[in-house]
Amino acid sequence: MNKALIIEDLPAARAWLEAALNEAFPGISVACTESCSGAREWLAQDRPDLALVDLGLPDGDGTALIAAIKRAHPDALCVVASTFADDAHLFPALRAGADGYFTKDQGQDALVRVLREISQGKPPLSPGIARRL
Amino acid sequence: FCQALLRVGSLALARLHHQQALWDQRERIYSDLHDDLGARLLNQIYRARTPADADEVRAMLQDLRDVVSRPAGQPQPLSELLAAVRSEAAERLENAGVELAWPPSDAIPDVDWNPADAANLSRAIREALSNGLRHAGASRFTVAIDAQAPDLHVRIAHDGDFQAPEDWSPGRGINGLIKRSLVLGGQVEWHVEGDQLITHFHIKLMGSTA
Amino acid sequence: FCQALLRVGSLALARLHHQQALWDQRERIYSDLHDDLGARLLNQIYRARTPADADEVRAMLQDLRDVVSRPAGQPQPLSELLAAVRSEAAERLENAGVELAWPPSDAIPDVDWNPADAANLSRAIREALSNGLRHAGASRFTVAIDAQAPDLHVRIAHDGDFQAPEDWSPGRGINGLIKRSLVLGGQVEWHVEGDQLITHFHIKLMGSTA
Ligand SMILES: Nc1ncnc2c1ncn2[C@@H]1O[C@H](COP(=O)(O)OP(=O)(O)OP(=O)(O)O)[C@@H](O)[C@H]1O
Ligand SMILES: Nc1ncnc2c1ncn2[C@@H]1O[C@H](COP(=O)(O)OP(=O)(O)OP(=O)(O)O)[C@@H](O)[C@H]1O
Ligand SMILES: [K+]
Ligand SMILES: [Mg+2]
Ligand SMILES: [Mg+2]
Ligand SMILES: [Mg+2]
Repeated sequence: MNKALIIEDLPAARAWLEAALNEAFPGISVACTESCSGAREWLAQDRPDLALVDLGLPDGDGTALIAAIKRAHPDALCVVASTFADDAHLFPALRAGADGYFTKDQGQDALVRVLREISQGKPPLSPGIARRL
Repeated sequence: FCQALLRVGSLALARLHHQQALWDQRERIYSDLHDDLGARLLNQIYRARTPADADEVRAMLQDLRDVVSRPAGQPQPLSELLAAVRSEAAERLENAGVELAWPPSDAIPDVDWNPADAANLSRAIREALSNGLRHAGASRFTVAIDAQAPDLHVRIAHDGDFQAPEDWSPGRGINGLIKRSLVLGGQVEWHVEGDQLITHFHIKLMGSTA
Repeated sequence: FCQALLRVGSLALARLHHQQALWDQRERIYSDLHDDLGARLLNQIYRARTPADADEVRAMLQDLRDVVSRPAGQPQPLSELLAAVRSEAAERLENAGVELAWPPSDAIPDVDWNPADAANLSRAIREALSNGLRHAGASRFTVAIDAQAPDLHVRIAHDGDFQAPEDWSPGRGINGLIKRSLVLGGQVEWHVEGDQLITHFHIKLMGSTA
């Protein structure tokens, strides 16, 4: 896990995700963007090993980005970080090709664990979500 | 006669369209509220000074999620509802650094709960956990479910520092638990067993429809 | 033919009733949410450590009230909407120990705003006040309304410590203000005048329908 892209418009959530990434993968390089258009620009230049995608972005729905990321970089891991985890949010994201889904209200430790499990090949899902699948 | 029918039919259709437009509008306002309130609550979680403070806000976010996730009035099997309650509890307590034991229960009978009942039960259990965390500083919870028609028992035990239930002054939380239990066809009761505080819901297995 | 009509008419009626029932259920859950989440938010207000923290939670509570209590789909005269926004602002700022000047404006033209627009405007002004309180530590706000068809200007000025707007990093709040202003047919813009920060909404007097 060398390079991660965070796509998230809420600054506090961005900081929280970035801190967890740094703790889970010391030395990882993290890029941040707060919109779909920003993400598209970045993805045109570079490829992430891991993308953390918020669904509610100011210029659109992150679900559409997931498909775009998976198309351009099929082996990049694409994981949703969302506020809500109801079926209406979860299933479209998984259908679009998301490799995982977790909610953003977890403690730092819980998130670090979820992120570490990604690199061990475990599907990155909050427990409540894993149960429903 | 045909004329009259035609009038009735097209009136009904017009009203349907009108209602639909109003609902769509309301739907948009609601979804905007969710996103916005959701983001604000997240901010508060990140800013919280203690795990208990963070948990309090997390419980609020769960209340909000409840509404988002059961929008269309779909009934839900009780077993599924209890599994959801369990995983929510597991996640919350893990985040607060508190242990949870939830021994497997005998098979849950195959009954469906309507969304209002489901929300009542989830929120009652959510509040019981909040109280144990916040007021007793519990380090461990045990939840036992006993589902045998026509009754459903949910027993939540926790350790920590607490006064005898007779000495509490009930607030919104306790009053809400009493009200919700009543709506679910039963009652809630608190007592002490050894060093444990027990919150015991004794309600109808069928929810309010029984 | 009559048979067919009868079928269409009664189908439309049945669908209407079905929708109505789903919607009623949803509204019940919302009003419950309002009571429950509302009470939790109130508790947070009492427990807040600073007036700015308390105000932050008060703003969430208002968002919730706004949505749940605004009658479904009723348009509202703009003058009434602005009066409600004003008294909410007066109450919040008084609670935070901050002054508010809101000079009377020329007569507000008699136009109706739909609930979605009304929610957008109230919430935009609410957020502008939150930002001034939280980020600048403002001690005084002045709100000036100028309503002359086809435009509505809302200018919110406050003092305090702030950086130049070019140097802000926009978050949920600023992005929301931009989005809401766009929906209301206009834009929002920030600038400094002397020691005051001005948030200037320039939108359509008619709301989004203009
Ligand atoms: N599980 C518990 N352990 C210890 N004390 C409790 C417990 N549950 C309730 N109490 C006591 O009862 C009081 C009332 O509880 P209640 O839930 O009604 O209000 P609250 O938790 O103080 O506020 P809120 O309205 O946010 O729930 C608490 O303040 C506390 O003193
Ligand atoms: N009225 C203001 N006075 C001073 N600084 C402001 C003002 N409005 C915005 N800012 C600056 O712009 C930043 C972004 O504001 P924004 O409302 O988008 O996010 P926030 O208030 O930090 O968080 P939230 O998402 O809860 O609103 C603020 O953190 C602050 O630095
Ligand atoms: K989201
Ligand atoms: Mg977002
Ligand atoms: Mg309580
Ligand atoms: Mg703000």
